[in-house]
Amino acid sequence: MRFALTPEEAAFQEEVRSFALHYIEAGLDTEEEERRSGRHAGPFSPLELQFYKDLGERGWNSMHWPRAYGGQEASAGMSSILSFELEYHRLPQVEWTVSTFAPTILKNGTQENINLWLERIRSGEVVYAMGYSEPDAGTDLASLRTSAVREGDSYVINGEKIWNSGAHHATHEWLAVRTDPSAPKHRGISVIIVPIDVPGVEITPLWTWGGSRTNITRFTNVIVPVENLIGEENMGWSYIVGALDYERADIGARVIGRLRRLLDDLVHYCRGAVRDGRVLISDPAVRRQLAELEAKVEVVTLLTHEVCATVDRGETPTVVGTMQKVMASELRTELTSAAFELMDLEGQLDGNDPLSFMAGEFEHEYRYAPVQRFGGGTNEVMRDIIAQRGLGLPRTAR
Amino acid sequence: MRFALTPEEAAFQEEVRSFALHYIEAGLDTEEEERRSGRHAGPFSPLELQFYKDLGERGWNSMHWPRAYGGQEASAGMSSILSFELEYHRLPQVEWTVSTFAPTILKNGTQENINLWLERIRSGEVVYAMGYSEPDAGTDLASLRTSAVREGDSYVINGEKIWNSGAHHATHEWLAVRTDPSAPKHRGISVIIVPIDVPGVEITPLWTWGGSRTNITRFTNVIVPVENLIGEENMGWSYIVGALDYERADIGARVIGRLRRLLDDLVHYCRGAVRDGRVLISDPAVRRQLAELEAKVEVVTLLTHEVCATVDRGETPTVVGTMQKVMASELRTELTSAAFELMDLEGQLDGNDPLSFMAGEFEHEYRYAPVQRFGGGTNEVMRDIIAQRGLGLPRTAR
Amino acid sequence: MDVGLSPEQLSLAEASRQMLARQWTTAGVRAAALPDGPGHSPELWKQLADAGWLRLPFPESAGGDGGSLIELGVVVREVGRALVPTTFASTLHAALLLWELGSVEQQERWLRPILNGELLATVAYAEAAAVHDPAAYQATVRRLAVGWSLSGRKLFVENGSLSKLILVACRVAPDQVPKGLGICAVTPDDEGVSFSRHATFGHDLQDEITFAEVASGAGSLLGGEGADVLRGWRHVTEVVTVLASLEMVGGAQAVIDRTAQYVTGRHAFGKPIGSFQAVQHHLANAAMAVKGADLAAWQAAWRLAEGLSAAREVSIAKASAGRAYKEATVIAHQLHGGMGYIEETDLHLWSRRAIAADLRHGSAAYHMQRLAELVGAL
Amino acid sequence: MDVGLSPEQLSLAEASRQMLARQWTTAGVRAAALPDGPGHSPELWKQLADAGWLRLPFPESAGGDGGSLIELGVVVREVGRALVPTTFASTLHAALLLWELGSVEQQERWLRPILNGELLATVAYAEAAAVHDPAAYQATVRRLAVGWSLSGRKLFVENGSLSKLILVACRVAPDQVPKGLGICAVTPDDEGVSFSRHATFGHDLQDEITFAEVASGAGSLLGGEGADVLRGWRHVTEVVTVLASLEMVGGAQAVIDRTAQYVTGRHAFGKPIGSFQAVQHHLANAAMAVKGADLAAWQAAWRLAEGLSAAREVSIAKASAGRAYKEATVIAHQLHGGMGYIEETDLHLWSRRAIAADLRHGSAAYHMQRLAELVGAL
Repeated sequence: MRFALTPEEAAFQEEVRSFALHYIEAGLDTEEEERRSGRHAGPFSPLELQFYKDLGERGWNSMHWPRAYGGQEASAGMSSILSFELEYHRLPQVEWTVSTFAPTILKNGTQENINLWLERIRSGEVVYAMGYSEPDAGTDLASLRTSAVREGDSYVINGEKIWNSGAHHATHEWLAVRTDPSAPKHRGISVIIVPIDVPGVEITPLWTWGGSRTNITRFTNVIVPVENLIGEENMGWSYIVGALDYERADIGARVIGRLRRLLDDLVHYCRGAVRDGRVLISDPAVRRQLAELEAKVEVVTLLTHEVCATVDRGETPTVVGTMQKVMASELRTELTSAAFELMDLEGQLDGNDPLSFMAGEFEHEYRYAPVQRFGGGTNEVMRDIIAQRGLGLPRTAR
Repeated sequence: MRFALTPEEAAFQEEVRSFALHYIEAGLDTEEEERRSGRHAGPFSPLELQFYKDLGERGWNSMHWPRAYGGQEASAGMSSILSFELEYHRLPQVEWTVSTFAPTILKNGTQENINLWLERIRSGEVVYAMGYSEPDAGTDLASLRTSAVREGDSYVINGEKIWNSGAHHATHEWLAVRTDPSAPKHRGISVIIVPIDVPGVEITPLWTWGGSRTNITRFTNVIVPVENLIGEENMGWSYIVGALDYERADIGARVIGRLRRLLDDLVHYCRGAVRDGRVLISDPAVRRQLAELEAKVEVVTLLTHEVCATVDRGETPTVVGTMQKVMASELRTELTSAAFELMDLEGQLDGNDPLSFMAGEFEHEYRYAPVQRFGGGTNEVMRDIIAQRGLGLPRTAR
Repeated sequence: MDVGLSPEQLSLAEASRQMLARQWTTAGVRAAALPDGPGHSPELWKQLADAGWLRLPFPESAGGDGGSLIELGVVVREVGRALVPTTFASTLHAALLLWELGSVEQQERWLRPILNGELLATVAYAEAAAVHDPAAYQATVRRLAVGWSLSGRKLFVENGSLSKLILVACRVAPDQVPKGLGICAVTPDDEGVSFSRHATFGHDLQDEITFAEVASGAGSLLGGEGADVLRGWRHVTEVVTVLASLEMVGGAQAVIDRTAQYVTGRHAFGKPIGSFQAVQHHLANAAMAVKGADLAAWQAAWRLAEGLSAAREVSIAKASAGRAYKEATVIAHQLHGGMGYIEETDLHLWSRRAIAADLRHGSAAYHMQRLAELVGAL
Repeated sequence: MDVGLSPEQLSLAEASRQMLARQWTTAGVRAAALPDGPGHSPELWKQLADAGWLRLPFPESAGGDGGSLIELGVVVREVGRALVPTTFASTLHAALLLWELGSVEQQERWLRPILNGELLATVAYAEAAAVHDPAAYQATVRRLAVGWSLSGRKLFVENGSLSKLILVACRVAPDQVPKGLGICAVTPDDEGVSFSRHATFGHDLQDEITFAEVASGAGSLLGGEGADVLRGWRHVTEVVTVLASLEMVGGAQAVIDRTAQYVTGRHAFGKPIGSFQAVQHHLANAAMAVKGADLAAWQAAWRLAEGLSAAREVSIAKASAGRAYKEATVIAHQLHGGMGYIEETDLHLWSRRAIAADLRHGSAAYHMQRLAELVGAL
């Protein structure tokens, strides 16, 4: 037991912090905020490109990969330090393709898959957009209907994906398709890589309340070679679910980085702001509210450490990872909602207002929070999972 | 619209308060607390008997009955004043037989039923125990299995009832039985009156965590005359559900009387108690907690007024009554739980301790609170009802 | 005791709702909303004025319709349901202040045109370091040889740059009479008045206004000789706080109604998602909160209409409404999932308003603190 | 960073749990519980002493086993799960104080027999108007020609009348040295000590004790020359607060486990009630709260074991545990319905303990206030 960083971890944290401060001085945090808030959605700036290149050169984008494939076999604990610090300092994150899809290929893919994709992912040549959700499937992801029909050495793909967020930046789709329509719904799904630029792929932007762009992507008679199948045919559901478990540590650390930063900023605000003749933090009710948030952020942080520890023991953090997801996502709404109240009328200023605190980070975060609660599995289904997998209750009656 | 008592209501409230103060001076509140806490469970004392007699002579036990049957046709608003004040002053309440079962007979019973029972109820000669719940039915009350088989001019009854609280004081059972085993579960139920003292009725005491006595009552080949059937055969479910709606106003007012009293007492405590050099109420966090409770008690009080208004408009307060039940019962746990924390170590003293505040009313109430949340329909089913009846959502998938 | 609206009031509610359903769709809400819209709809404004909504609570002698605060509340709840622009609320605030503190001349000059729908007006009070406590306002008015001179900076003035009359809460310079709080009427065209538009979460129009030695005429300060301006200010603040509560209740109910409809139609796992118990309980919780807030708001409105003290009831109403509206929108987003998160769907129009409305006239947290002081002081 | 127990610690937990499952059923809990029971079980006490549980965290030189606070915590969590009588906690509290502040002679005289299971001990601190702040204690010790004289009244002394050693936190009379807080050892047989038993919600033994000029020997005041008694007292308070948190986590987990089992077996509407989403979500919420409290408690324990500052972590741990245990029992009652409400079923044994444990060493509300002061002071 050790509720503190090891010397090695502490040294790495210091290194990441220096790295982060360097890019903050260069203004990358501002660029990133502009991008996340939706005020900017163009191609990468020179500074962004330099940042990603720098990440790659340090091996930080693939630090949890096996050494054999150019990684550092870093623990989830180490890799979560990177995610936490980048998020805390409002910098861009390691791309999902490297953090989540590549490990899935390594775990479930064929040797041919690995040869074909891995190095191109590491170099940044290949970036996948996640193609899971469909307009009519919603929470019931496994009822997806996009079809891939084998014809000779190719698959012919037809269907429509929604929430296809990276599509306008990505080179390929990491596409969940139905390859066996006659099998039970979880058993007929495969993952196939589809280049974005092949004929029949049509991307339509979709703007969210959170300010960010996502897409609807339609596939009409899209033909891809059979070698683009990941792993085995009809085994896709287990890869999808497995990837979800895998990414819990990194995503958890990111969310905690954000929550901790928001709370630190909120406390900072309350120390400085004067209302009706009184510094906010001198009000016991304000301090009490901050304390409630402090305790909750701390507890979710501890759960994130447990997720990392579970991964590093070689176990799947299904239950604790699910708990972390539920608590962190609901805390995100709670914290930002509390910020509005603490800031009173000032709380409503958005990032476009020169008087806004921290470029309107709380109001933006509040708008971003809903997707945290229903995305990646709604919190309702997550609670079903905690009860069934964690406590052994029977399947939900539906 | 009038969010205040009418002059007539105010006068009645004054009358009830004088009445209540008279019995408090005589010590009836102490006797009642002993009884509710389970420290005393014997037969009625002279003072208790006098109180019930007094209630009857004033017509207050049947004030909502039709004038034709000796009532005063009082509004739900008037009758709720009585319930509220009696509860606020910690006095016994009007018996359920008079407040709930008698109106059900008047509404659903035959003229023969009315002739047979009503005057005997009003005089106190007949007191029913409510025989609904069964050990294996639980929340699904309608799956009850106690059977009544017609044989000539009699019913032969077999089965077992639990939570048969009044059985050791009552003269009769108000018994829900299955008269048509082949019908869908809601359609084969009848209500039959069974004298407690006939052969085949066996009462076994059951003590609850709340301190009160309830009973398991077994019926073995119990024979009662057909005239003891209330209303029509197999229509019992609608009478049971209807009675539930009917009693919402009175029960609601009782619960509010108790909640208001508890909160007033808690505020009183916080004004007097000193801890670590400080009067409790001088602590802003204490005041804030009391304010949260104040707002909640107020809102539930308003809902109770709406229940009365709905009844007095001749409508069934299903949705608002259900909301009132859910909110009031959960507030009961919340308020008493807050009281423990505010009182610190003193909070744990029970009514047997001479140092306890108000004879341990908070700790006793905390123990009594669970049955409020699951009794009379669990709050989970209640929320289903609000969603389905109030918002038009489809039936719950089970 | 009678907590319900009368049949006439219920009819007024129904008629108002139907009128807004015809005249004010979410397309209108979007068109009026900032940053691209004007924050106002002259066409809708005319409809509301013609329907007499602004006149409702004022006596006929002042050009009003002689109704009560309850009738006004009935209409305001529908205003909240339909997301009518905040010009209605800000103009009403000014009108109520004029009625409470204005002289006959001031009422003739400003109140009458407001009630006829000819004048948009607003009230400026919040500053960078003072929101709720008039004693903390720094903006100051000084007596000139003729009239007054106003200097200071006000923030979050609702529809400031749209309004032709701005009532500014300020301090009367300490050496001058009347003492204490002053309410000074200025127009946007007066010299020394400059505007800077805020960018707000509610996408409503709010301005920062700087007053640089703004000269206003002799009759520009509200309140005659010996008027208790602070008391009048507080009373009107209570009234608009209750109206804000009713507006929020209307909005929250709209969110619940839309969401109930959505979950009944949307299917997952082969069933309407509205049949899942977790979904039902979410909505039941929201419905309970809104029902409670509705009753609390009517109680406060009734007490104010009857001239009774209502500090406690107003704070319970506003805190309950603020929480209920936020809770309803948060739950609605959860149940709509992605289908409430796309910009082109409408749910977030209410979600934005819920936050803005909670912050107007004191958030739930502020009012709970106020209630705490009352509980402590009893 | 490694938030988990070691394999050895996990084995210790498992072994402790199994031993208690054999030795300490709910029949034992009922038999020991007040008002009819003695509040203690000598048989169980012997088992625990033989297993070395009291010796765990103390160095071998003092008669201990040389383990750490973590191993002690592992055992205490099982103590909480099985509802072991509070004599374990109160004796441990006294032992930790003796270790922290006792002289070698005092440790030989009192600590060693405690560790061998030969002496029940307790600590008296709370008074009618003072609980958490030692500066507010009124009980006072004065120097006599030989030894000390103690006067005052203490409430809520856990197992006071069962213990053969009572360590009393009091003020040293102002004109005497050492100044400030004193910890005075008395025995129940000393002249002037009188007991009055409380009737408590937890059905545990707590006494009101009056000390009327109780004379104790020269060596009865803990802490040698120049010892920082207040600092030592506070440190031990933090340690026992964390142990109380772990005890609560164990109890809460037992409640969740029982309830999960119950709802899986109980049927309604033709299905196990554990298949209803509302039931699943209730239990999931309780499980999350308990998991969080568990981690928070271990973090605080680890920091104390490492000699690091832990005020913040201790308060987060105790507040989280207090809320989680209460939440678990409230939810459990809801899901058990009548079957958890009958006196002869066992659930309420934990429900009683949950409240008692929340109040011991500061309720969740108290610790959240403490955290608020820390957040404000940073």
